[in-house]
Amino acid sequence: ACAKDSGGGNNNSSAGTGAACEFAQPPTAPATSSTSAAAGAKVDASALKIGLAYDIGGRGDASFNDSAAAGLDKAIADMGVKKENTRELSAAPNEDESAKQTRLRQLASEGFSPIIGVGFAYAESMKLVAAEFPNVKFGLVDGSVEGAANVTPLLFAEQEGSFLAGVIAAYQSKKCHVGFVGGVEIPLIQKFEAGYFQGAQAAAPKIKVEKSYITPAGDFTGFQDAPKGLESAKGQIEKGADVIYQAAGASGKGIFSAAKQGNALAIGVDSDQYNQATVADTKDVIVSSMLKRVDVAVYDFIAAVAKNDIASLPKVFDLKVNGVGYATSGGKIDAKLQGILEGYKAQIIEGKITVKDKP
Amino acid sequence: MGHLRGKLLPPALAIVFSMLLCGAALVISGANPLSAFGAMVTQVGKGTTFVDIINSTGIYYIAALAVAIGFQMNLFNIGVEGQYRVAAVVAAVVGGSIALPPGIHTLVIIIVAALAGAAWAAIPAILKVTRGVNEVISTIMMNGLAIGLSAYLIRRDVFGELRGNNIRTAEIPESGWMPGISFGGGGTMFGFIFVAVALGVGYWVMMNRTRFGFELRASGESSTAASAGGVNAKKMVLVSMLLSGAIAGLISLPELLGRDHTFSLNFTAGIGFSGIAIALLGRNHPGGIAFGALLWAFLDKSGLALDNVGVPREIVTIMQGSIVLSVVVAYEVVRRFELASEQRRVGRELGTVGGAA
Amino acid sequence: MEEKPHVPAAPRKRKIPGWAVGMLGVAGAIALLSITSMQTGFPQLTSSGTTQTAVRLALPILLAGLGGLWAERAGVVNIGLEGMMIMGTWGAAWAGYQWGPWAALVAAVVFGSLGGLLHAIATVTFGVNHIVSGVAINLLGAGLTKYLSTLIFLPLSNNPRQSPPVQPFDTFSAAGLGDWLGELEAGQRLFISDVAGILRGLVTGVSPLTMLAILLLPLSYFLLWRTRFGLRLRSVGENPHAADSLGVKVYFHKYVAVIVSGGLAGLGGAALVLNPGQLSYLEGQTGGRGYIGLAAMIFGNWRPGGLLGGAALFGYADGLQLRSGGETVLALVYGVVLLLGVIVVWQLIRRKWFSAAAAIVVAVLMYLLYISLDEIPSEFVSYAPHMVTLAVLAVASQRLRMPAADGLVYRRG
Amino acid sequence: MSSSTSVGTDEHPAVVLTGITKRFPGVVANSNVHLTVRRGEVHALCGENGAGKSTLMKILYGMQAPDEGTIEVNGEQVRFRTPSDAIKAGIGMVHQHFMLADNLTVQENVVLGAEAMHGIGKKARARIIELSGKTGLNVDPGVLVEQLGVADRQRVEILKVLYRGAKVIILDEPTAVLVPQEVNELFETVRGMQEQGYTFLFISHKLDEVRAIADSVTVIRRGTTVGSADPKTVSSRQLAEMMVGSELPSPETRESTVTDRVVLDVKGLRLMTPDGSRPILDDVDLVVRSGEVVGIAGVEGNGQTELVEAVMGMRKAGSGTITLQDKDITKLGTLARREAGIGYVPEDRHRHGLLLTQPLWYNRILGHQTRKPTAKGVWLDTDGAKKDTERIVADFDVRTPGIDVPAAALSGGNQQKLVVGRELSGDPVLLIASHPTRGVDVGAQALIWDEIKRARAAGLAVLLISADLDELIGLSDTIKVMLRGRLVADADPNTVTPEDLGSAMTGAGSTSAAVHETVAVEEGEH
Ligand SMILES: Nc1ncnc2c1ncn2[C@@H]1O[C@H](COP(=O)(O)OP(=O)(O)OP(=O)(O)O)[C@@H](O)[C@H]1O
Ligand SMILES: Nc1ncnc2c1ncn2[C@@H]1O[C@H](COP(=O)(O)OP(=O)(O)OP(=O)(O)O)[C@@H](O)[C@H]1O
Ligand SMILES: [Mg+2]
Ligand SMILES: [Mg+2]
Repeated sequence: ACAKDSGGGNNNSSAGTGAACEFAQPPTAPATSSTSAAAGAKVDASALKIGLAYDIGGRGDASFNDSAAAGLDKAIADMGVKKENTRELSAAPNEDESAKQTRLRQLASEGFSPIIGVGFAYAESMKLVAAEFPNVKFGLVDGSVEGAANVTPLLFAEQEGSFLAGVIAAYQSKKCHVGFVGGVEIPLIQKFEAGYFQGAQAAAPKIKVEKSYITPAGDFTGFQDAPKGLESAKGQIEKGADVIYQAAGASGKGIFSAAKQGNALAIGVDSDQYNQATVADTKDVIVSSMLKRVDVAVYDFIAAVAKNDIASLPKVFDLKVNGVGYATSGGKIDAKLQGILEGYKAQIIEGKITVKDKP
Repeated sequence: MGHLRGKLLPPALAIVFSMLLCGAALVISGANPLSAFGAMVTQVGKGTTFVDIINSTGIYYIAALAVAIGFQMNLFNIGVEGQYRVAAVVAAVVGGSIALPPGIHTLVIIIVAALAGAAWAAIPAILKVTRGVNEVISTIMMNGLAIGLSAYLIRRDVFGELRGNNIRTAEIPESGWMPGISFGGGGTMFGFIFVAVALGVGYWVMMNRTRFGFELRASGESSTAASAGGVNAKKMVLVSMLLSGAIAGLISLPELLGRDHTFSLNFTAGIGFSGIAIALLGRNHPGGIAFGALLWAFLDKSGLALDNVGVPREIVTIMQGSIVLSVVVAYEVVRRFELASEQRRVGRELGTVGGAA
Repeated sequence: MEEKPHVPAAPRKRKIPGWAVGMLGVAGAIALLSITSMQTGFPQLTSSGTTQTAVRLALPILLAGLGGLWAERAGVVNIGLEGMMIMGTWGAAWAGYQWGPWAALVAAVVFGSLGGLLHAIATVTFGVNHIVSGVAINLLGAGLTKYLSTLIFLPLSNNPRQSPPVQPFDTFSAAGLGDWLGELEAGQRLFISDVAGILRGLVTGVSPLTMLAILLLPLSYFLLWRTRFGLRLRSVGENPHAADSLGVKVYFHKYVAVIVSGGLAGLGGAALVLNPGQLSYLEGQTGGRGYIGLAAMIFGNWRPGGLLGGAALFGYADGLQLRSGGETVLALVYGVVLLLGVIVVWQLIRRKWFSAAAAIVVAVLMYLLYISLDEIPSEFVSYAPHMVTLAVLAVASQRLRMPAADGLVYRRG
Repeated sequence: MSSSTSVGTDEHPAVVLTGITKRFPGVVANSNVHLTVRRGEVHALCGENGAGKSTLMKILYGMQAPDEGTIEVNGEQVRFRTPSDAIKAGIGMVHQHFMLADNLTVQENVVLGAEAMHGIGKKARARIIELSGKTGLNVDPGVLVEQLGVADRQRVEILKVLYRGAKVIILDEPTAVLVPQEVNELFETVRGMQEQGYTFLFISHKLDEVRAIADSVTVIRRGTTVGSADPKTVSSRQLAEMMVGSELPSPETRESTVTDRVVLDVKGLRLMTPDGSRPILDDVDLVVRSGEVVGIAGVEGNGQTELVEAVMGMRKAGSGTITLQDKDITKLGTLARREAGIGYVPEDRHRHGLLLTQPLWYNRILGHQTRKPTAKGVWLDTDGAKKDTERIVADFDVRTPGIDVPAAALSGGNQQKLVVGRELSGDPVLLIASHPTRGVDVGAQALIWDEIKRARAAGLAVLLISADLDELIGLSDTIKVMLRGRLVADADPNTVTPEDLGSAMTGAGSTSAAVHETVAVEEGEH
């Protein structure tokens, strides 16, 4: 009696039992949502030579490097930046500080300004190189450099977006049991975890939340091991979780397929993963994605440099400036849930809820 | 003269061969190999690249020495990778938490690093000596555990502190640093490079001039003959593994003492594996290793220039792989060639008149 | 440890045949896990889900290890498995996105074999040190696939590090049997439920690749130990001079072995690409599994049955920690205490007082660890497979015997 | 020299080698060698170490290609590219060094390469058991070769050749590891097969054996055939002189130099097998005095190797004490024992004596790495080592192009001289010599014996293990017989014959007055 398994998961009846959550009283939604950050007059940035130094993976990683690339592409399209006046370099696995320094130095000495380092890994090298080139404008995604006037930090409030992901998860869960899978247990990813936990618990105080990381800090293979992501998510589904939020880079693919096989749902990260080609086969389980708008930050930074108005940039790209948010593609977030989410969002923006950035 | 030719010709042949190979790959992909190689060569003079190459050479040199000590007695220490990681984090934690006068502070950090590396190597060594556990397996496993340990030690509730999105150990105070030689815009050469050179000299002297080196080589060549000659095989396994681990412990110190002053998520991994390739490339000889390390460092650092001319940087890895392979093949080809010519020479000289040596 | 197929032991004279020892070992391991899972209250230790995970995670390791077995039985050390595996992942993805999973398998084997061929040319024809060549092939495998990906995958997937998606295999389950076993498993009865859980994991969601790999193991055993070709191949790894003196084509057999080795490692790469969670090439996806495969092979004493044990142990521990996290791994510590208890009794019977005392000390330490912790720090949980492997090696007696001429360069005459 | 006489006769010789030349780097191993072997004869090949005998045979067996010259088998000119070609032509070879895979079974070793004949399964097994009788091999074909002693290994080698149905059988020093009884058994096998039409090429350094078994003898010197002899008429001495090309020194008369100063005193030494099931050494008591050579006779595998290794500290004794010159050395390691004055000539020079790829002077340091003249404290004294190596090369007549060549480049006999020279340096008080002249030619043999005697006269105590009973009887002042881990009998070297000793060694008991049993020998399962 050997049968072919059909596409959907019939082979994994989720073990745990549970009923839908008892929800806390959600805040009421405000009348209007906040405005977009990048509004205003058309900026001309055609004079700029823009350099991007990506982290490992570079353009095309379907993750935050790609998001940064999208910001640059938009700048080329909207602000008249010339393609030939841009250069993109990316880091290699296991390279040392001096390679990063050389990369930034190369860009700086060839007259690129602004230069954007994508990823906190550039913090130390940018500190050094920025001091050597005081007239060059640097932007640093996910990191900051103390005391360097020409380095603009482009930081995000991932925890705030993740808070909303937690609320979504709680409302989507049929068993009041959700999970979080992180790629590598580093502070950056822990911010996602912290916000998610807080959000889920805010929405449903009795909710059960699983968490796991694929690898510990230092072993960055956790961001590119989809098979392990799959197993990790399956474990959570077996324990009863039915909505999984992932912050695991290229391993996320495995988490989506685990959700698909286990009749669970998933929440994507960084970009709107429902529309992402690499995970198209599992898009039906993606209820939403926590958006981290690196593209917006990069675009705004370029605009600010062009206008010579860096001070106008937000200190942190948070919910207020739409630096983080959630995606609604796929139509799984109905108007009611959207209203609830906007309510929480307003409270965070107003400061009535402060979201922790550490678990 | 023939002696020297036998030593220098093969690497030269190998480099030429690898360049041809990579050149062909570049041509196929539509790039211009000449501009690619040109960019790599001119990169040496740019910015801090030259000094970076020297610094990197020193680091690779130490790593390859650590590997070579094991190799000398047929111990395959794949664990250098884990040993230097553990040593780096322990040295950073200790260095950042003590206050001592300059010099002494640095020395203490160096000693701690060596001890930590040796301690991590001691586990597979003891398992091998007492339980006969194959060191290839145990060191592979220890490499994994080393990442776990370092991740644990830099947890915020252990010894770590948060720096933006990074996490790191407390910064080592300036008294623990090792000053380098500054070339202004050309960068700063790590002071630890001199230690690396001293290690190389020490390695040569030890291998060729001391009883310990003799026993090490004898064990590597024939463990049975060595034990009949009074060499205690177990002791040699233990000592050479500890020594290898101690030297491995120093790998990260040039960066730790000369630049980073802390252990963070930006830790440079993978040097231990490069060390294996370089030790083999240099045939476990201190001079050969220096050459291999320099070549490796040059390819690494100058390879960064390839991005600027639109050539995939992966060509560097291909070149490293093909150089390792073609160097050894070239040695073999040259050896066979010389053997054949020697045979012809003997044949001519002795003719058919018998003369067994 | 997982179920072992019927793999006979060496044609050595022993009272109990090797396969029986293997079955006993498996039964013992299941009994141990079963008691542990009851005592600690973690059914995950023997659940069908854990078993399935273990199978999926062990598969690439098993195939890489089998590759290592072929090469080393012919006397060629293959540290280049990782590189050949990487070549296999690239080949599988390249053929897989165009022509489907079976083509992926074929291409993976071909690409892996190319790595093997290079290793054979270097080590056999040119007499290069086996480790040098292996290290070089690891570099070349990584470099070449990155380079090729930039050339070929980038235009398709917009990502130089990833291929377009690959069609998966259909998986198969023994439906009726699985349901029955599922009922048994849910019953939570000592041993029966555990065995049922493990069996159910083994018959559920099996992909053709898994079946192929499981077949390859006895097939390799048969070829290497029961045919004249295998005898010749092994003789080359034991004493090439003797083989040569009897007219065995030493170089030919080494070539075949190393090429097959590369093909198997490549197949291991395909297993990663075709994993249901992955379904594409991704740079760095092998993550050192080639080395782990090598370790599993040494762990298994250069024999297929032992290799299966090593790969299963690693896959099991990895699956357990990934699925169930720190508490269950702690439960394993409890299992180790039980195991040590058995060893103590055994050593006392054999009047090995010192070993017994040592085992008692370790057992007490482990027990203290078990009761004092709620959960192992997550940083170490990830490396549970590594710790388990080390622990088993430290406890097990080391009668490892590698082929006598393994790693030695053979020159005729 | 036998010329090609076959022309015109109806029967071709079995093998004719014409003008064979083979060069190795630095040496011409064979130069213009001619050899004719008639069908059905036992043809012996004699020559010094390194004369080129093995090389010539390897050429005939297709393992090495000659640089010049031709091979004819049964009147047809052949060209062997591999041993398979030679095997097909009906030639088989038993090599000087075992060509066996230890980790494979006897059966696997035998059928390897000849699987086409009877497969690798039951049929092959039956055939092996059938042939085993011929060689006197008495083990199950499923046993791993590593579990066999040297004599059985030798039998497996012959079995391999028989299994392939070879008609011309090359035996390269087959008797070097056998005791007289075994040699006799082997010779009976050879004679029986000879009658059935087999042809043998036989190499040995034991010239008595050559005269006993051979129908004709060819002598090789420095790679060329220097002549042939009739074994019926030639004396061993004449043969030896043909081989070395000059007169041999006459043997000196024996005079006892034994003193009553005890150098080595072993008491109650016991050693168990690794699994602890049975003793390898059982209550061994042994005394060696200054100026005395104590010989241990015994069939291989009765504990001689273990005794030596226990005295050297390479194995841990289970119980008992070992005293060297009143100093208890039971707990010391090998190096400390060497420093205390023990020299050690191991039975297997390749495994235990030399670092084969290292130069000769580097080998001089081995075992002396803490002592003058090769070391000063923790430092090596390379100049001292080189100088002293030059001395050994000169004193012991080591034939080598220089002291910088790797040890592997020397022929076996010359390697042995180097080892003996090294072990006699540094004024040892005790020399443990295991088979010191195994496979060494007569010239080198005489030299090694002389050196041992000279050192003995200067007060050296010697523990001698040898399978060569003539050597044992000739050198020893006292002989002890070892059987199943025990010293079971004493023999008087002045009166005992090799045959008596041989039967005592096999436990058959001896009627000779020259052998006194010291321990009652129970009839075991041997
Ligand atoms: N493979 C080889 N490479 C180089 N030289 C060799 C090789 N084999 C033999 N020789 C040299 O050729 C010479 C003849 O060697 P061969 O083994 O034929 O001598 P032999 O007569 O068998 O000596 P013995 O009595 O010691 O066995 C020796 O000098 C030896 O060193
Ligand atoms: N120059 C060399 N290079 C490599 N191998 C060599 C060289 N010379 C000799 N050999 C090897 O070492 C062996 C030693 O030579 P040879 O045959 O003369 O002595 P043996 O047979 O080992 O010793 P014995 O005659 O004492 O039994 C040769 O058979 C050959 O395989
Ligand atoms: Mg010979
Ligand atoms: Mg010889």
